[in-house]
Amino acid sequence: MDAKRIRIQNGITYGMVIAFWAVIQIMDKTGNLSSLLKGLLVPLCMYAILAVSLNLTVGILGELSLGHAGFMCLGAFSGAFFTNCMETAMPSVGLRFFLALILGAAVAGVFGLLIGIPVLRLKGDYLAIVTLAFGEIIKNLINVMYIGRDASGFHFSNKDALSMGMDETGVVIVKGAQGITGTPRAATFTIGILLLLLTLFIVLNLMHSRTGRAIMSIRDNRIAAESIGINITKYKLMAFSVSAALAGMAGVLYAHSLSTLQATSNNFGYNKSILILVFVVLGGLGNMRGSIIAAVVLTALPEMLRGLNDYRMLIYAVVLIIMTIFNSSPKAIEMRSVVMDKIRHRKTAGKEAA
Amino acid sequence: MMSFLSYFISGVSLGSVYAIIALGYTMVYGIARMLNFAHGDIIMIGGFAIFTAVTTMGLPPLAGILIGVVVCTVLGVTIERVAYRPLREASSLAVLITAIGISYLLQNVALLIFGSNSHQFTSVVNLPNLVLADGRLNISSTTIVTILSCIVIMIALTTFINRTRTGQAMLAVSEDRGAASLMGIDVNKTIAVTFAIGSALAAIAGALLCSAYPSLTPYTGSMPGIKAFTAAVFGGIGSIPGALLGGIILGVIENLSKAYISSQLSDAIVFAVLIVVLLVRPTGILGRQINEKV
Amino acid sequence: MATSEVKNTPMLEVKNLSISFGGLKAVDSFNVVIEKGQLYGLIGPNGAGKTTVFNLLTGVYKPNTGTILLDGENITGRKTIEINQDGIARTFQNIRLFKELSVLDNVKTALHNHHRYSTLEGILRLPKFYKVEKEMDARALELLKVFDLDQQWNYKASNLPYGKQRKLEIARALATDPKLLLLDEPAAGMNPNETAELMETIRFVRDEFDMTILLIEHDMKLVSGICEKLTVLNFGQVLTQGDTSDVLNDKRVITAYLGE
Amino acid sequence: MKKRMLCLGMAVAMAASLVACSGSSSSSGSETTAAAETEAATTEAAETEAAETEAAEDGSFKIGVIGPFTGAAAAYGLGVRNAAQLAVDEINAAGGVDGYTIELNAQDDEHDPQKSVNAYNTLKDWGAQMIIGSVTTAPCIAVAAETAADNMFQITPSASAVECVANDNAFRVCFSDPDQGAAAARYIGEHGLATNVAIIYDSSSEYSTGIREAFMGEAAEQGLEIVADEAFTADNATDFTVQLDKAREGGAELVFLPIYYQEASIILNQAAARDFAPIFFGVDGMDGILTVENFDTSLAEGVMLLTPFSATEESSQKFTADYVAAYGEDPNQFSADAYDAVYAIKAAIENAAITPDMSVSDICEAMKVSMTEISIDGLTGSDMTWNAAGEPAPKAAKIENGVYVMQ
Repeated sequence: MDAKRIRIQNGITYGMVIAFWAVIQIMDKTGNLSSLLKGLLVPLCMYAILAVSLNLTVGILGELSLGHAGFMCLGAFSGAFFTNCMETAMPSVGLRFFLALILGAAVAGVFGLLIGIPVLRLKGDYLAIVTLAFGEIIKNLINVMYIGRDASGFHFSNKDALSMGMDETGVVIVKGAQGITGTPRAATFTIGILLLLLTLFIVLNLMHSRTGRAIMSIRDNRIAAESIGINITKYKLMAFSVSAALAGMAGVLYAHSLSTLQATSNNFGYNKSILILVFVVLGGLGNMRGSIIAAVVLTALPEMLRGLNDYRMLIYAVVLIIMTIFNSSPKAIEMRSVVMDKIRHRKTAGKEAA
Repeated sequence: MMSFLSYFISGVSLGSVYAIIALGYTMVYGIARMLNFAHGDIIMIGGFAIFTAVTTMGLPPLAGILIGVVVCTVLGVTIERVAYRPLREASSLAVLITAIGISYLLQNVALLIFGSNSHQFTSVVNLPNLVLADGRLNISSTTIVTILSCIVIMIALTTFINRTRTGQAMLAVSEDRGAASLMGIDVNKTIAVTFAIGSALAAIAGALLCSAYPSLTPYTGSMPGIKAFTAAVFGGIGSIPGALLGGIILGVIENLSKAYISSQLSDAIVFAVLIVVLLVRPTGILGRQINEKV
Repeated sequence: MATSEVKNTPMLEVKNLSISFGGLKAVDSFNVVIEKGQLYGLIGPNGAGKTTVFNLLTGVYKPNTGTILLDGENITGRKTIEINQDGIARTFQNIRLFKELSVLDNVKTALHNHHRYSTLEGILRLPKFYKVEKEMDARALELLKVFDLDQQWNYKASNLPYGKQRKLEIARALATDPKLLLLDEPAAGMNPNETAELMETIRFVRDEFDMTILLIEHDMKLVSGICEKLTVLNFGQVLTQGDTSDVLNDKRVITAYLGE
Repeated sequence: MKKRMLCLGMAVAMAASLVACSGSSSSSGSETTAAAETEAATTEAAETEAAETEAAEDGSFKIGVIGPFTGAAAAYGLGVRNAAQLAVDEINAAGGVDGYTIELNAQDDEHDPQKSVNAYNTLKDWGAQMIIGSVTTAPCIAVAAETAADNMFQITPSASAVECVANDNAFRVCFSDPDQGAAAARYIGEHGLATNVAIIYDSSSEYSTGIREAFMGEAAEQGLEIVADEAFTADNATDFTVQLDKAREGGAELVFLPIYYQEASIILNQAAARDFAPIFFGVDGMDGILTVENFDTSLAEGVMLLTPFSATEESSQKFTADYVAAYGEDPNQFSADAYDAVYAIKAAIENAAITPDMSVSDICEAMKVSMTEISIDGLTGSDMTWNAAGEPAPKAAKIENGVYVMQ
């Protein structure tokens, strides 16, 4: 029925992403691409993927999650671990990266499922704090995890590299707080865009399908959804783990864009989860295009503000507050619609005059 | 045994700091229905205000705390007026995001004013330690003062809410904002008062936090803030005794797991316990069970 | 108006149903038999336990004692979603629509268990997706037409006027293809014209879909107008039950409503 | 409609950000574009920019600094930024390097690897020819991969993990973690300071875990007994009473603190509050403890630490005085490292007669060789030399009467 309208809307979203890619390609070919922007491209894709995937949980399923960075962390570490482990077995970096993406997504997805089973019974702020707690636990555990490999196989420790007792052929792959270093930087902008398109494809198609309607019905009214025979647990878990898996994929992208990977509070702490939530809320709940735009603008903003030196994070905070108030305050919304009406009025008046 | 007692007491001490911060969280959540993520940073500002008064200007500690309370109260009320009130009718997520914005803002303002170097906070408590059992048990005076102030504040708050008109108005607003305003209660004013009290508590929490753990930077407030938030949820957010209980249990678990399980994983253990508690009691230890009416 | 044929198994047979909350017996030894195709009313003063009966029938609460037979099958203690699949659908006293979804999607969501394709087929947009979606659209529109909602299919559900929201809720319940339809105060908040129209619709649903309907209602005009049989509930217990006219003339019923 | 309008607004903002981000191409970074890029800068910054632009016409070296200037690690980054600026101002005032002036541009990385790469790219757009940074370890490893790819000369004042200078274009001023850990254990063993040793370290920090690991290895060689091995994380770095109690219970005569001075100052405070007084032995991160504002220096009495920098040495005293005069606070270890980094660059440039008109890659090649040939007397050591990964030897100091006494 409204398939046509949905197709147009989705088309605009895909088109926007592809156009972005094309513009960048042209800028690159004509030498107009600054190093800063070049370096920002993969992170932009990564944050867009994270925002879209979190929007699936927050906007579509309607559950507040503050643990998204935890899933990203799981994906990043399992992906980077795989790529580093398989260095000799699989010389092709591209192939290893591709398999790492699948592995990272799978690991994060499975964890999403395992964590989701107990916690999705909670609601609202309680769910938020529990997901935050899970993210912190994941970060904490990875920080004390040591994995090494020598001739006799893998060794694990939760204390330090020495206590793994490896022989002289041993190589430490995951070094606790020092994380994983030396991951090949295989992530490119084109791969990032392809993954973003894949994420959009999955999320948008999921949204506008039988499954998506079931998920949204739970968001809008759980009791009514149950009364018409929707399996609440199943669809909650499905949305949550798909969202986690996509975050894991973004994590793998992250791990392959830098030569170093550590589970610090900066990278994968609750602050990162909140940052992604900011993208989702400012972009509009359930609005995937908005999520992408918000992710891009808010990631680029602090970089654009570099000229302000010490004042840049201050200005960023002020912009964030003003944007939220402008975006959500009932009074601001009213003011905006008045202004819009006036503009429209003038337009029609102008047309009539002409 | 002595060492266990010692760990336990330092856990209670840490827990009481969490508890005082959690009281502020819980007050604001219970009445204004919002998670004030900037609460930890108001504590930090309180710490700096007291630091400036006591160390830079040489005022006595009590005067310093008073100045801290005034600064924080004004700040809290201003933030509420400028950043939260316009969003009173908006979704709770939008308010959450502005609170995060305020948190960044306060941190960066403090960074510009006070710099990034760590400031050593002079303890506002200047009493001898309590030495028991022939010196095998040494309880610092800050610990005792922290625990005592926490109890006093809780009693005072409970009395205030149950015995005064403003307190009753707060209860009414927390029950049903619409109905309260129909009853002639000024909702905006009540919420402003709530923020004033919450922020004044933050100043006191700042004084005690920095006395017990005397390093003050623009980021001092954020981690204790998040831990205290956890504590508030743990005890049942919105419940004043719950915040106290949650804070102390959290502090004790944190310190005992550091002592007996793993000092690297104590945070993970605290969070794991939180999850287990919430799975058993989905609204925290003392939280009200809310059954959705069909 | 009465059902033409007598059937052997009743559609719903409830025996000795009880539940208590914190010592208070909300529903006490509730019994009812509803024949196939019947339009049955459940009335009683506020707080008599009518909605609790609905919640027991639909598995929202588990009864302390008693059995519920739906078309001869014991459904006592099942989960809400299973009971819906067994054939009971309901509406709610305070309307519970999927507010952010379109009118059409509200109904399509309810077709969930009857028109299936897998999540993967949905994401990959395989041919089955298009085929089934088309079927769903057709079926949903058909239902919306019954309630005169087909013109507003693309409205957001929360943007419908109140009366239409009630109708949409009924349409949604019907979409799950139930044997028994429970309506919780369908006329609440409606003006007399709307109520009259609603009565027509309910009758139409019964006849067109060959439906058995149990409804809770305070509007006596509606109750006396369309219900064939009534059960009166007071303080959780059955005060009386029987043919509509007999029950409504019962002195005890009037006392229960008006007080001593 | 409202949503659409917002989308539109944000799309415009996005387009604007694209334009702003792509001010100039990397190779041909002309001065005017670079200046235009920072149009929004404060007036002060704008003035220096103008001065630099002028100087650039007769040739100047453009050096980028990367470090955390905001966030929890800001103290380290700001120390580096300030000291590097101080050194550059001195050099320029004294006639520059072979007559060429040095321009400095410092970019914030918030102690985040990804942001650090962004900062590096910003500097590349500005036309940086050499990099001082990153200040902290993980960001430094990330940036090292970029500089290696671009073949740009990099010297980190303070990032201490082995991987930071794994590539031949990267050098460092500070010690490496393993060197420091082993040196600490060796010093303790050889001087018979203690046999029962406790460690309190930050398990969430690569710096701290790296030193600890090396320390543990060497401690076994030296016959030291580790009686308590306690960790904390960045998220619970306020309460150390349990760790201290465990150290006391284990009978530790010495507590090894491979951590930064902020946490160390709390540990000293809490130890004093519970009347626990072992020898505290720190590493270079401990340096700066006396600069903590309002810190009761009597608490640090008798604390030992490994440091290449001493605020009491003559050369250091001048630096400290200048630094205080310029920035109103005491310098720390990071400042000293950064100051030396600038002078090492100066020495290497002069040694190889490098000129600013050379390409980035040529400069790097020349610097690689030149760095191994120079020897400088800096704040962090005299006769400092570098091999491919050369690192100066740590000295031990003891705090007595609130000042360092070299041992």
